[in-house]
Amino acid sequence: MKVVTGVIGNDIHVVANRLIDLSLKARGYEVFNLGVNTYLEEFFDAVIETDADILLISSLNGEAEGWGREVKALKAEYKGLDKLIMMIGGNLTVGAGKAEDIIPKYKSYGFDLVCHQIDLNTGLDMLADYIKEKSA
Amino acid sequence: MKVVTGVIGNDIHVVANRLIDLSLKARGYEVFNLGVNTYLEEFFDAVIETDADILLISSLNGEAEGWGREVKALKAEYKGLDKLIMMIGGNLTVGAGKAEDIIPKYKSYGFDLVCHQIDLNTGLDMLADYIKEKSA
Amino acid sequence: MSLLQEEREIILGNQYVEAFDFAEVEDFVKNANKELFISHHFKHSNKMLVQPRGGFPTYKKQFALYEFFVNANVDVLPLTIDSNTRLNDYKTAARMLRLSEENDVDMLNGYPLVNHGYRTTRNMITHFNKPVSLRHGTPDARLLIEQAIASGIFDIEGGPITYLLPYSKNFPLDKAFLYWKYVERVCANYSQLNEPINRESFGPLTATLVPPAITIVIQLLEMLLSLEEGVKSFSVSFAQQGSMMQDIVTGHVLKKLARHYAEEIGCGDASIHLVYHQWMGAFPMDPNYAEQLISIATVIASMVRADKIITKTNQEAAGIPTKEANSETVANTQYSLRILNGLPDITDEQEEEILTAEVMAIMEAVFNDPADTLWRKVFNCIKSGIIDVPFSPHIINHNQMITIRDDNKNIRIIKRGKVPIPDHCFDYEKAQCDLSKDTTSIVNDIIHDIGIMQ
Amino acid sequence: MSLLQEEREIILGNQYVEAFDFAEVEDFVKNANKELFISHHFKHSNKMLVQPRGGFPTYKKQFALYEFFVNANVDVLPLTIDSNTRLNDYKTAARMLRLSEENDVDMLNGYPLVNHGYRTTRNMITHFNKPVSLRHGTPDARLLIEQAIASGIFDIEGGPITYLLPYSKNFPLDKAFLYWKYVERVCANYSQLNEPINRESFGPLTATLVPPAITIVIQLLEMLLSLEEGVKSFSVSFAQQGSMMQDIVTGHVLKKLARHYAEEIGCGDASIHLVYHQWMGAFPMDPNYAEQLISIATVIASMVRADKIITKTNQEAAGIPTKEANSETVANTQYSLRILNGLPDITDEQEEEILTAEVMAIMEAVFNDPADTLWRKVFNCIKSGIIDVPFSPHIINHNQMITIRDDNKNIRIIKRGKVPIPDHCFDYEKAQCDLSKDTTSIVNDIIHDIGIMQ
Ligand code: B12
Ligand code: B12
Repeated sequence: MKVVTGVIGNDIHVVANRLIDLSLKARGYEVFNLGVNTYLEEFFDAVIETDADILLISSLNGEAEGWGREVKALKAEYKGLDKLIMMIGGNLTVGAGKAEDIIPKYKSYGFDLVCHQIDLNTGLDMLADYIKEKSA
Repeated sequence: MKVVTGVIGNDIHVVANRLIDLSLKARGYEVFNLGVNTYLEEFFDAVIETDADILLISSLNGEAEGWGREVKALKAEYKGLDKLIMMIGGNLTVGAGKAEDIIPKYKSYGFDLVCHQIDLNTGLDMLADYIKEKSA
Repeated sequence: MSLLQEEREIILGNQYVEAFDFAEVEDFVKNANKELFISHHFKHSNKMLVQPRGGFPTYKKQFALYEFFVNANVDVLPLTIDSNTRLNDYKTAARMLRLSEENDVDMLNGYPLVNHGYRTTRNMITHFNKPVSLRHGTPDARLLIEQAIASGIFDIEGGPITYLLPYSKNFPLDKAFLYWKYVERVCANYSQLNEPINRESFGPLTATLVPPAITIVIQLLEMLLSLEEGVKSFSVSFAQQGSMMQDIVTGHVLKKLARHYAEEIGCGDASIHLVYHQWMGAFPMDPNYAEQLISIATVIASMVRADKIITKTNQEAAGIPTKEANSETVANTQYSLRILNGLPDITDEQEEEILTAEVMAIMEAVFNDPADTLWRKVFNCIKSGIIDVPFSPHIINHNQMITIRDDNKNIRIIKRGKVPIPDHCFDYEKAQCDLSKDTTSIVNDIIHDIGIMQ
Repeated sequence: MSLLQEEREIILGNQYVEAFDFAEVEDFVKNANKELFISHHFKHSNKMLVQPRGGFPTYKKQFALYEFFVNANVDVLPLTIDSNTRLNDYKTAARMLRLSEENDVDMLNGYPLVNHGYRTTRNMITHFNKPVSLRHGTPDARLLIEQAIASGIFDIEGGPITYLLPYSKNFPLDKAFLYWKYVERVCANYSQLNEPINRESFGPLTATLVPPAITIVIQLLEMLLSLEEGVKSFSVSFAQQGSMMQDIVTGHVLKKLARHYAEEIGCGDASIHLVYHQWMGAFPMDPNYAEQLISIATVIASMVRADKIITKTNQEAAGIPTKEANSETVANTQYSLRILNGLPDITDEQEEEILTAEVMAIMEAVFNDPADTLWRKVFNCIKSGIIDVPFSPHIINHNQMITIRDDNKNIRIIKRGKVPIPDHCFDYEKAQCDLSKDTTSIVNDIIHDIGIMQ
């Protein structure tokens, strides 16, 4: 399956991004990594261009919330993204925050899988389960 | 002036006692040091025997309170102790405690100077001031 | 009028800057209290200087932060600049500063020095009369540095490489070199008036599996670029790497080669200092553990004989630390330094030899680049991958070098990419690691190694 | 029946003791799970074992403490005994235990093992299935040790010197030697049934300016007194002294000479371990500082290559620590040990030579005492001041040796009293210090040196 990934906004924390790239490849995905400092349009453009099945966004510096609000509106402008699996993970709030508050919020933005401060491998296992479930 | 000193009760913390011995001597006192593990009677006996002006008691392990209550009664059994300056210092309670609670309590036991967790030199300065005041 | 002076007048003519009185500033620097100069403290103090991190938008909050730090017995105060100022967006900074002042909420993640202006800022700095270190991350710091020095800030962190490769995806590297050349010159000129202005390089880079050879090369190059413009006091730096012995060896080689190359270019009269950063990589979430990590970093800094230590807090993994947490770290670090006694003076000869050979080989490759000036040589070498910083997000960086940790947690190079690591060194590095594993295991090792302090 | 067995039956016939089933206990030890033996862990674990301190009166509270410790990933559990039991006053202990159980207040400062009895205590110990270390301070520990081993406690701290000179004013020293001889024999006998019972000496002594030579001599002598009775696993120990280098040197010399003297008396088959105590002297009041101190102690323990570390808490200066504070320290120490990587293996040859010569000279003086048995020789030497422990409150101790700290905070002997420190060593020790000062300044230095970690 094809995955577009990257780090959203003015965030230059690249370490998790590199690990995600490696781990996705190790799990057999075809990966299009846009790297750090990537804006929402760039993500959707890449999904269209590559015909990706999954969009996996990282945010480490807590700024994702500001971008999250715009996801639905922007996605609606593109066509054929109905079956796109949308996933986000990393540090999804500034300062400390609770997963039970954060997850519903991001789900309402249109994300299928929300991984606040969840370890990468756990997150990718969740993704695999989700794909299996959906195709079953 | 003559000082009787020592550590009260089953307390074997000797370090402060050694320092008190040295410091009193350095300040010109004649010192009778009974050491650690000394009971109340032994203190008063020594004061009588040596005709001491000052009784300086240490307690480090917090047990002094139990002994303190008996001071007045016991002192009354001896004669000629009216002019004795009574001082106590160290760690005057088990666990944490506030000086504002501890000082009045020990004063009511009959101590003239009460030094809870007060540094030795400060305490001995207080003693010198007290002596000066009294003789003025 | 010199070209530099012409450029300065243009830069300082910026609409967001209060009128800049060159003569008054010169006069101020000339007569400034020696206490404000970290170079003066380096000369006369025989203890490691302790410097925290921290910056707030409003004057009031920054002042309060400094009061906390002074109570905690700080040696060097930090002034961390907000990210709008770092991107030269003084307009946004002005707006956010106003909002912060009016609503008592922090709308900026640092102190917008240009908007506050040097007259105001100088009041605060001379009030505390402690050396202040400017921490930013600005590729074009020309205006910022002018204001900083005019304010009494005589310790300037950064450099064209260390403030770019870890912090930026696509700011043009060649421009960064030119903008920093201006900074060096301004610092050099002011250095003639009183004690020298100190420049400091940012050794931690990405704080993630950067091998010491790369760290040292970049430290040396930024130092040379600075000294050749006339700077007389320079701090090279690096961050805790995860192995005490590797830190000690790194410290030795860095000091030794800094001296060596400074003399090589005829700048042996400059004084060179060593700065150590408490762990800069991924922190444990548990604040108790973070506390141990910081405390151990202080022990290692002492073993390394650093001249200054830059602290972290036990809140690092959670978010931006409070002033309380920040000043607690200062007091704790000072206490630790007081009780660290009888530290042995040691090294590992073989490790020193290997590391020295690696650094000198890369330096030689840089010097052999055909370009006419040092900054162009360095530019070319970064572009061609002769200098390659693991986990740099910058598009110009090659990202071909791969490092992992050996059994003693030393960072080892297992793929050198285009970096001219000599064969015998490369063989030594690889021999320390178990490379018989499959790729997946090695990737898992790398992930593990990034998180070793967690 | 052997004389020892006769004595055992008398001791165990004590009215406060539940009926002691010798055969059952032997059987229990023979079949006990190897996990309960610290000697087994020393053999098979390649990490430093972490052991906290702690004891509560009731079974329930002790159980809860152990649960906390196990959650914090403890390696060795402590069982600290109350002071009535230490003075063989089982009657008072029984009364206080009843009061503690009825009113949910702690009326004892430790666990009254004899009153609880071995059947009850064994339930707890086998439940957790971790090695337990018995910590007391009892001159006559015969009954206590029988109960401890019957409970599954196979690590026994103490000794006739180390549990007497720091803890007592006038308990007769000769009796202590005889009582401990009994303990050694019982331990030796049980050691033949399964893994060996481990004995541990209490190296910290008064924790106040004790010079390493005195600490080491006493460690060696208690070890020899134990090995000569047939004990096969012994831990020598010492506490953080205030100078990293002095600790490292002390560790080296202690290990080296322990091996040497064990072989000398034909007990080279015994296994000998090194235990390091986090700072045991006067603590800083500030819990943050205490935290740094403890954390630095862990670094030093690692440099010393200790086999076990015994922890303190950041509440030490304030009072008896809570179970929360105690288990936090365990977790923190385990974390620190995990992140301490690439530690150099070092020593200071000259210091090692001097210290070795001092220890061997004192040991020689002990062996040259005309008495017929080792314990009598040791007794005579303490009495005559050949062994002299600074700040011991015991009347038999000479208190003529005076020590201060040099510039690197090493403890140095400036008055040797009757201790046969060789002249060249004594000259060396004095040469490290500034002795030109007047008495008052030296006294002030001593006061300062006692409080150096504050
Ligand atoms: C290393 C680091 C840096 C390096 C970055 C180098 C680089 N280019 O990557 C340097 C020193 C340059 C840096 C700079 C800055 N940093 Co920084 N940095 C860190 C630090 C210490 C570690 C980050 C890291 O690499 N972790 C290791 C990786 C592997 O872990 P991770 O990123 O958390 O990712 C894991 C999970 O989140 C997960 N994950 C991530 N994405 C996804 C996605 C999915 C779908 C899933 C399932 C999982 C997942 O997988 C990873 C592995 O488990 C953190 C603090 C910390 N965590 O200890 C601060 C931190 C992230 N930085 C911070 C800040 C503020 C900055 C600066 C703005 C500050 C400054 N004053 O310099 C700058 C500029 C940053 C910018 N413009 O974005 C803050 C963010 C504050 C917040 N969120 O509230 C932190 C938390 C530090 C702090 N306490 O202030 N930083
Ligand atoms: C060293 C030490 C020991 C050594 C003592 C060696 C010896 N024989 O002296 C050893 C290891 C043997 C030991 C044993 C014990 N100890 Co102890 N020990 C300490 C420790 C770490 C330092 C004490 C010390 O020497 N300080 C240095 C001297 C110079 O300072 P100082 O004693 O506080 O005295 C200063 C002032 O108080 C003042 N001062 C003292 N007297 C006076 C009098 C006057 C008039 C004035 C003005 C001033 C003054 O002057 C001094 C200089 O400024 C303290 C904790 C701490 N403070 O860090 C625990 C501590 C005192 N010990 C404690 C305990 C419980 C014990 C034991 C019962 C526990 C055990 N499990 O082993 C045993 C037995 C003690 C007994 N029977 O009394 C507790 C007391 C609890 C309480 N008060 O609530 C403490 C606080 C530790 C703790 N947190 O549990 N201990």
